[in-house]
Amino acid sequence: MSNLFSHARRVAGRAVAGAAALAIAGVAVPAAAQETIKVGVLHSLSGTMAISETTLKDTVLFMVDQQNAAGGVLGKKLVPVVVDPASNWPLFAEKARELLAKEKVAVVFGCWTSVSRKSVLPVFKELNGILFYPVQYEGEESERNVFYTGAAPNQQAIPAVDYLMENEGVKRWVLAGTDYVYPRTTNKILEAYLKSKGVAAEDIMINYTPFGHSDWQTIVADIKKFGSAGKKTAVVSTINGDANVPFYKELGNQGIKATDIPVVAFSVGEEELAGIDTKPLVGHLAAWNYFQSVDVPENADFIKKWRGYIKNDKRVTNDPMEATVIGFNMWVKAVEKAGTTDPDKVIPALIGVSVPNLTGGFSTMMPNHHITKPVLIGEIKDDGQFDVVEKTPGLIVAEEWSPYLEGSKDLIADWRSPMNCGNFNVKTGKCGAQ
Amino acid sequence: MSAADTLEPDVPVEAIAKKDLTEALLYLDGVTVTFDGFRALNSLSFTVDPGEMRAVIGPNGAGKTTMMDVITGKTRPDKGDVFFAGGTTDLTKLDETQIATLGIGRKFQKPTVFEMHTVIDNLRLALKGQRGALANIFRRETAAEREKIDEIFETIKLSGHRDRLGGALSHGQKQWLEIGMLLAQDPKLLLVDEPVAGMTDAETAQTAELLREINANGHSVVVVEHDMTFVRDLGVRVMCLHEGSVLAEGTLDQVSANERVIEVYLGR
Amino acid sequence: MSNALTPQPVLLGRSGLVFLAVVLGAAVLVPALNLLTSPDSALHVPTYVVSLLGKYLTYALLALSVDLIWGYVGILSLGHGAFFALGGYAMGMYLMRQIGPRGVYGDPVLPDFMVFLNWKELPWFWHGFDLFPFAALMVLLAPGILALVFGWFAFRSRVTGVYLSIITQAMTFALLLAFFRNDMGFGGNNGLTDFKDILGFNIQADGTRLVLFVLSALALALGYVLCRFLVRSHFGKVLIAIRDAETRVRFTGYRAENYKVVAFVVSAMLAGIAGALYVPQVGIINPGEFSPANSIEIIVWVAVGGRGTLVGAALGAVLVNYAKTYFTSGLLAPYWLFMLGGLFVAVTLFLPKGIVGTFYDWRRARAPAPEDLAPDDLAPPDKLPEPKPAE
Amino acid sequence: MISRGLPSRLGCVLLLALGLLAGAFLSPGAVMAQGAAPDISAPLAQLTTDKYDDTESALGALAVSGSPAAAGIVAALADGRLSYSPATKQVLIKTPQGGLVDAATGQPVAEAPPGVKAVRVNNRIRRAIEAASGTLALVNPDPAKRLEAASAVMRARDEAALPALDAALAKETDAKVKTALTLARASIVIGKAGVPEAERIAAIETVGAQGNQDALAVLRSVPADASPAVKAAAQGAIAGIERSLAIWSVGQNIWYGVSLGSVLLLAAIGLAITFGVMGVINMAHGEMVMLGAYVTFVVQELIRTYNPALFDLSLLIAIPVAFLFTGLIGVLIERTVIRFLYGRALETLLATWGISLILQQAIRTAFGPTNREVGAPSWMSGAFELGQLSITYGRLWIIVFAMLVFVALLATLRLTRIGLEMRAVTQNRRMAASMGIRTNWVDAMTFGLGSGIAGIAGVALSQIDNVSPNLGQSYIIDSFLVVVFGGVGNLWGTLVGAMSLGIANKMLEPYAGAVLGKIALLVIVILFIQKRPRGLFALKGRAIES
Repeated sequence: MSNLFSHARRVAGRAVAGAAALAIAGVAVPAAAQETIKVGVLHSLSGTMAISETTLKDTVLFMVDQQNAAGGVLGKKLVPVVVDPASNWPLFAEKARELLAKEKVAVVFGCWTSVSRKSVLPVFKELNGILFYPVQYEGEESERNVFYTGAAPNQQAIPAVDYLMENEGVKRWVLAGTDYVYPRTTNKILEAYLKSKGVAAEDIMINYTPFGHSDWQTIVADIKKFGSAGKKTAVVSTINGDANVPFYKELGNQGIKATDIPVVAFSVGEEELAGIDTKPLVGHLAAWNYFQSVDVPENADFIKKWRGYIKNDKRVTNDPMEATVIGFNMWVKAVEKAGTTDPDKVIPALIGVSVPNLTGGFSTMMPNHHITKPVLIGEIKDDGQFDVVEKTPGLIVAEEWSPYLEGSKDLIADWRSPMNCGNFNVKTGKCGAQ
Repeated sequence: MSAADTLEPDVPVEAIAKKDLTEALLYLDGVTVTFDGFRALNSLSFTVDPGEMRAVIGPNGAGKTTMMDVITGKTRPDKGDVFFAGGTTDLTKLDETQIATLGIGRKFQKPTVFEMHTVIDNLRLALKGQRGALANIFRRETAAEREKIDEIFETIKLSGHRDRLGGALSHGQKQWLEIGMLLAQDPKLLLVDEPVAGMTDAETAQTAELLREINANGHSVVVVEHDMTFVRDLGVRVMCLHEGSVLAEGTLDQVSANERVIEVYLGR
Repeated sequence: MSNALTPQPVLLGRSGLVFLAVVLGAAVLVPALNLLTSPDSALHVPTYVVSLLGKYLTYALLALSVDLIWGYVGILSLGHGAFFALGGYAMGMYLMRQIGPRGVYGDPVLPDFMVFLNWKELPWFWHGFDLFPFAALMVLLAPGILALVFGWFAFRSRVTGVYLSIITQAMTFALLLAFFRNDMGFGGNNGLTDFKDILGFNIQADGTRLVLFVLSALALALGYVLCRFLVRSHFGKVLIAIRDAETRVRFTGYRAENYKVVAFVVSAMLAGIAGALYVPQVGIINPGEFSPANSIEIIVWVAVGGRGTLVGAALGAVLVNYAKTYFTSGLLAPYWLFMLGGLFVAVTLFLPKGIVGTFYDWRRARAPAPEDLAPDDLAPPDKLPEPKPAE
Repeated sequence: MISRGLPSRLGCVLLLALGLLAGAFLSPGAVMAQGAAPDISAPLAQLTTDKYDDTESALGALAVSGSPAAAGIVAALADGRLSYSPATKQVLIKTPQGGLVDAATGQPVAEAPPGVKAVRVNNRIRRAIEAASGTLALVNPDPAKRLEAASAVMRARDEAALPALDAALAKETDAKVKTALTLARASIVIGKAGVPEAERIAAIETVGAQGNQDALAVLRSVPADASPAVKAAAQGAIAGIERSLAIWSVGQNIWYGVSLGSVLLLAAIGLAITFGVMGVINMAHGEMVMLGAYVTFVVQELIRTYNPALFDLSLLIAIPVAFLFTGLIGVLIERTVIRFLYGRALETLLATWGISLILQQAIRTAFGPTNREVGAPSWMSGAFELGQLSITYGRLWIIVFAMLVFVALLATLRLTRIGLEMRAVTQNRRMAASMGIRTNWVDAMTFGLGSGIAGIAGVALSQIDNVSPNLGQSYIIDSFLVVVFGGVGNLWGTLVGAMSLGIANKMLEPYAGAVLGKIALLVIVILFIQKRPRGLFALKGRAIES
């Protein structure tokens, strides 16, 4: 059977490769002629996550294009290998295995949801690959083979809550999220944080909804009711993906204005807003490490080149794209530093690498495999962009293990020698958290 | 709708002649069935004696098929009693499978055989015996069963078609196969719905012969049929249904001489 | 014995023997080629291909289980993925417990996802899963009992055809929502992952992968023999009779619902076994497996291969999944949904009996006595009788 | 702020109000011409620091400055027309006509200095602006504006507005506005320190009589150090409101249920034709809905490009376009695929599933995977109050629309020739054919009708959900459940099914939560089907058994 298979695969592969070579002769043939480095792209191009991940695939291709134009890496051209895990989590693992074992890529940029990352994690550990994960997430993880360029909760959620407390005088909190691990963890952290700031339990309302929840009437009415207790109320939204559009539409329809009950979201960026009429939403907030509207030359330059590459001068940019860009540049720099793409050399070389981010500063890869980031709070404008109303003065280092969670408050990660550990327990002094 | 809802406990069972109830194989009294306001059976009462063959005629919509549905448990009557085997069993409380196991076999108007099974498998499936699901996983055919099947093949004259698929048979052959399947069940009472529809004259005559033979072997038979020639061939007591109740009963000549029957059949 | 007079139908037809030879041959050949050839050899089967093939084989077993009830009883379950997922979860729970103190938080008992959500103790339904025999039992019982309860209610109430399909879909959808809930204690959306050991063997070791592959092949072979035995038995004849004329079966004195329940439970258990073998090979079980779309895809595999043929179901599962693997990589990635969609349309229009069913037709057409072939390889009629919607 | 004397405060506010009025009608130059203006250079300087705290205090200072220019500046800030030059510390107002005016001098500025930046506004500043301009608008000649201002003041509950309120109350002649002003005044009084007990209790009664959620919020703001009598009065009023709100909340849940039900009805009703009447398990039904939503998007884009004035009519225009487009696609699918599969319902499932994948990917290729924005016309935005129910226009129109579609479909099937032929063909194809009905044509039309209806459902759903390639997938299971629950082949069953599922869902949700509520509902439907295997409205009859 396998004989037959591999044969069929070879034959079909040759046919397809031939056709492809003809089709894009300009790129494929010369690239194959010299030595190359393969770069894996593991983002869903179909299924429910395509909505978010397709842009990141394009971003990686854009970066590869730029890098090749600048002479490649170590004098070799980069060749992207794109696979479609189709929003199917086991398929993520299969495709990761294919990229590492069959295609032998030097690095993989990919994943969006936590579950897809969890799914590929064992594969990267087993086959010693490098994964750059570009999305804000719940933390509680630090792995040797993964580099997290999105925000940990303390690089997004906590500064946002601080902003609302200080600037808007919010005393009462609705923590609304989609029922999965990122909102659950973030809300656990926020709940502990708010309580540590003296917020009473009855002033916190926590609500979870399923993925793709589309009928928000009851919950928005509940929020309205919760907000009528005579204290300034805000909603902290970890609502994910598709559910946001109906949620914001309902907010707008029920007349909840940002001046009454502001909503601060951690998963709503420029791409998501592109699908909504934002006029009723002006003033609602989002916390990210990047906004398209950030007015610095690096960003303007990036947007211009990106739009040129994608041939669409309206295409928006967003935070996970910036994280992808940072990750890509860090990898390039680390490879140049190590002089090889061998993961065992590149992984240690990545620590301490510092590259410009798109908000006018530098981000550095820390020993916990997370990067330093500024935190920006933006208010939604009527053109679907964000008005940056607050930016942390300095860079914030990620707390991969939250001090506000019972299980992880004693853990730290440091992938430098001699510790070399992602979950070192400072109490027991042992790696492996025991 | 459960049987308990529709069964009226107040029906004075005592009022019914004891003789009828205890001696009849099948006993229907005051059976009424309504569909969306349409009364398919209207207080239908009659009895079938053990060993009797009875023909039922009547125009379309007279309630013949509904009557069979009620007897075989497919349709629950709104009211009325249906008893079997000398009043020992209330059929309105049983479902199709229980009634079939009691010994009432039914042939449908449209011949219904298992089209993807061979003729012999059709008979094997119908053969009286183990019906439990788990037990049938390891069931093996016995010599007695094989003999019985051979016997039925003789009766229905399909020996040459043993290994053909049921669906490959001609219309008439299917009718016979279905009768053969009834025989395999060895029922006390056979309900046969329009067995000769679509048959040639020769086949019709053969079918009449077949039914008489079955009856002679001690099975009671109720035949619903339009074909008067066939009914005459059977030479049995005839019951004419109209608008859900018995219009006339007697020999075919008596019934066909009945003015109301003539009116019903010809008057419209 | 009666067998001496007229032979009982053979247990395995010609295609069955070929099928078993291929599956068992692969069980020997693939590991041999993996271990004995050098990685540069053209014959070498890399380990990741072994895992991939192992995954296909579990899908094939799943397809077989669907074919048993769809092809032979006419029950179109749009929720069979639920049984597969339950078997997978039972195995996943065992594997989670095997992690022991090696989780990131080092809790000796609680899985990581419970630790960071501040769970203090193991929920009651997690007890016992540290023992493999118990977990193995649950692989059978969890899907089996769900199928028994669901089937018992549905078949006794004579929910058939489209109605049944829709409520099976509702069932798996309800389970999907339930398992997504973090409060259920099954890890929510992230599911169960990052497994370390199975029965003391490192789950990522090449040897373990080979053994799992061989086990999947054996399970498929045994599953095939079991299904084949069932559909050839008197029990199986009743099943087919139910598929073609359920009312007739009832009037013949069989409790059709009991037959359906038994077939449904057996099928669910087979699906559960497939799920249990699938999880260690792909390394994750997540509520996504309950999604109705997954269940519909299983139906498609069976249809492509040819329903009511068993062999076809397995073949369809492997072919469609191979196509999926192939087309989701490289240049064709953006277009693979067009191909998959086009395949379904083409198969229903041009190969209504699927690949194997069409092959049987072709062979039958060449045979001198057409009817004589029928009993050996039962292909379903062109159209299955279905209850018409009320008018 | 409170320390300021009443009379001077009143004067300031009135002046400011006049100024604002003037600013609205006269050019800034004219305002300036009135002469001797107080010095506002300090607050203007604060506006150039780019700090919210400064902006807020500048706003406060401007409001009490008595400067006639202040009003123009506040209005400009509200409209986002205020900017400053970090270099020259000059504050500039952009006039609605597009010119530039120096805020300090009122003189037109020919050319903006380099590096000019907008004065930034966030929620806090917006609230401050709202409170100030609310106070100022209390003397607006238009009663409607005054009513709006009164409620703005009530929401802001700024004690500083009290004198202005009193003054406005004294002059107010319009009864409705007067009530609103009284209420606004009472709302402020309740939370204000040092109010006599009797006055506070009277205020509590006034607010309590309101009986709504806003009143609750106000009543809960009674200061902690209030006298026991005041607290008791507040508690009593709160309890009373909560009781009445509890009753209203039942009504609210029913309304939400009907609203959800009408969405389900819209999603399912096309399926009631293709699945219920024709027996085709159309898994691509959701994609027809999705196509309808994309048609709406395209129509809106065209209108935005070529004739923005028609925007409010865009949905009305999209309805027939979506119907025809998806109907045509439906006919195409029927002619090329479905017609070969009649009588093989379960196989139509496979083919249409394939079609749905193709359609999804086609849209993804053509429009990209991200959401597309479909705007709401003005008549679908906002909400109104009915008793304590807040009814949003969007939902209301969707309910009305669903009912209209239902009635139109019912009428089509009952009253038109094609409807008669459809019923004839589905009941007895051969008989219909022998009577000269072109069954092929009727099949195509029926499928087209079902698809077209799905398309116009998409027009409505584009208003409340994502317009993305995945839109259809989220409705397909619910749609099938509705049709099966209601009874296949019965439009009334679909109506009742959709409404009962919608209402049951919304009644369960407050107790069980969104997820468990949905699970409970699925289980209920599964159990219900056991009880009635043919759905709610199955026709009884002598089933013709074969």
